[in-house]
Amino acid sequence: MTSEGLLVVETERFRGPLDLLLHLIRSQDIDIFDIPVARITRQFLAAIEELSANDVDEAGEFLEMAAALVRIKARMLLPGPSGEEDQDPRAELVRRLLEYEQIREIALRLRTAENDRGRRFAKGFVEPRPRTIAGDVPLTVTWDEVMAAAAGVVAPEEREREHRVFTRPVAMREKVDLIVAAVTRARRIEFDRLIAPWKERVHAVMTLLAGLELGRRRVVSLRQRKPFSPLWIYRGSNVGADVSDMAADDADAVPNEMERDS
Amino acid sequence: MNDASIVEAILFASDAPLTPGDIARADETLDEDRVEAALAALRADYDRSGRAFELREVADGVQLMTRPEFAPYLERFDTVPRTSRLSGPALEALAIVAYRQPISRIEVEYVRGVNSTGVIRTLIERGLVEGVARGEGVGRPVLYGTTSRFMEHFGFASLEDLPRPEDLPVVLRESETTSDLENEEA
Amino acid sequence: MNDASIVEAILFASDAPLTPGDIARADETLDEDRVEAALAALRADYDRSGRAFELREVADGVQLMTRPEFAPYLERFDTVPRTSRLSGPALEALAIVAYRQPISRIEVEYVRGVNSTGVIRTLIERGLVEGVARGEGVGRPVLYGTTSRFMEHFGFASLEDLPRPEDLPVVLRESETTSDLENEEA
Repeated sequence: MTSEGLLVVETERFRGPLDLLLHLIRSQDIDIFDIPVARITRQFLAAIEELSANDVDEAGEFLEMAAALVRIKARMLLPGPSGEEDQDPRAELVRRLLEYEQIREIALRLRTAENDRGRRFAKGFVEPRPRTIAGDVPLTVTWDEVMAAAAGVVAPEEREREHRVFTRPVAMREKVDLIVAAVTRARRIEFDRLIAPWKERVHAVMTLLAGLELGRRRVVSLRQRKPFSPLWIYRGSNVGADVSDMAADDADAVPNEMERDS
Repeated sequence: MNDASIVEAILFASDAPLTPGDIARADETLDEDRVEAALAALRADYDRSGRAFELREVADGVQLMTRPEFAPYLERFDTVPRTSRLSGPALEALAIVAYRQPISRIEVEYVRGVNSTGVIRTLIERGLVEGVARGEGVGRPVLYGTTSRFMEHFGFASLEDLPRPEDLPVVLRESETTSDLENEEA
Repeated sequence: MNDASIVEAILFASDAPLTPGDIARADETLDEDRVEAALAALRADYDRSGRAFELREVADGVQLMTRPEFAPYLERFDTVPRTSRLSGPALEALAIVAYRQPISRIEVEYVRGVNSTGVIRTLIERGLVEGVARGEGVGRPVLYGTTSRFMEHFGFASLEDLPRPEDLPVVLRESETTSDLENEEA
């Protein structure tokens, strides 16, 4: 624990959550096919706390990864719902990390090629010549080809409009208070209702993180009948407990028993 | 690395004429006299070995240029087209112009979802499409339509003859989105 | 006028790579085989006579370029155009497009783990990447691929010059999860 605490990570140095995760894994000589999820999640959360509030888009991407890690961790703790789950919950993450690592390697080689090419110069001056219109050239295009192309045209309305989702930093504190208030008012609340007022995914992520941590402290309990069915948050036995420490260091608040997955 | 090679490299890669003084800045060991000597050596070398280019004095200095006797080859090279066929993107753009004319480049791009500057230029060069009017709005964009060459090539007597089969996408049948689009682009 | 001189004139008057087929358009007497023979003669000639430039195979064609040892002299010249280097994120996105083309923006973002709208726009503006097709699924997203400018930028003769996945530590998988991914994003 102490040695992990000394692991200083500047998130600005990283191109994204995969880059940061790879750094955590490779710098500690961790076997990528057997990632200790609890330890890596804790280190990851600690690292992204440093993310500046200016980089809100970036923060959202790191938070999504944090949520994915927490999900993996939860799935490793819980027994498979109906026995069909025999795949390691870490498999897709490992595949992405390996793929990303390879892309990074290729990008390095492209940089070398770019540098070599930069040392060669093409003809600087090319005499201007009048461009003659190539209108007299025989054309072998048939109307059938034009109609085939026409059939493939898609109306713009059918296309997904490219829109950018703007995220703003969302404090864990805000979500802790929201959940505590909700279960104080009523015995239970559906997770979806807690996140309904916001469109951005970062709200769902932070609400889930807050809910998981409150669940660990038995302030609430989380119930889901089966995978993908609605998630309910119930009032827990410790509902009156002081949770004011949660905003500051949620990264350290990862439960000890979760260590067992490593 | 001899002087002449350095001078040749600089002349080759420069996009503007250079004076001997300019060239001399390339290396501490060079000065105008040495550059002049290198230029004379290169000139003799190009003549002797029958290069297709030569050193020519222009207003602001010297420049490497192809010899005038090669002009007919360059001209032919420029005018003979690479292919008599149209690419897939060009066919798509042609279909859009044909059914939605008169149509601006921006509208073609809106329908295709990708930049279409290049394909429209190709269609103009091939004589299938031309500017036929100016649209409303900022900058009064050029509106494109098909040419008489287009009609001849595909054997249509008038635009009414363009087949409009059942399965023709709706977006090619109507052109009502123009005004929405202009608001959006503004 | 011998073949080699004509080919040299065409190469000299071009700032982009040309294929033997392109070059053959300069004269009726030329064909690809004769152009290839002329290119071999020129290559040997440039090496023997110590020209500051050489014939390079680039982007499925050939182009005259200065030899790398002259770079220190050329880099300090304002009249020598330089191409700017790509940013790290742009290189990363480009590597993904190169290996997984045709690929949608969403898939690029999944591989990188970060939003890539801006870097893809940069790559398109620099002509390194272009929309090459439309994918399946909602909205039929634009699929991107690399252009011949991409090969020019890195000085690759063909896509074969890219580092091969089997030479790298781990093997890139095929893009089989596309549909899963789209479900996830929907």
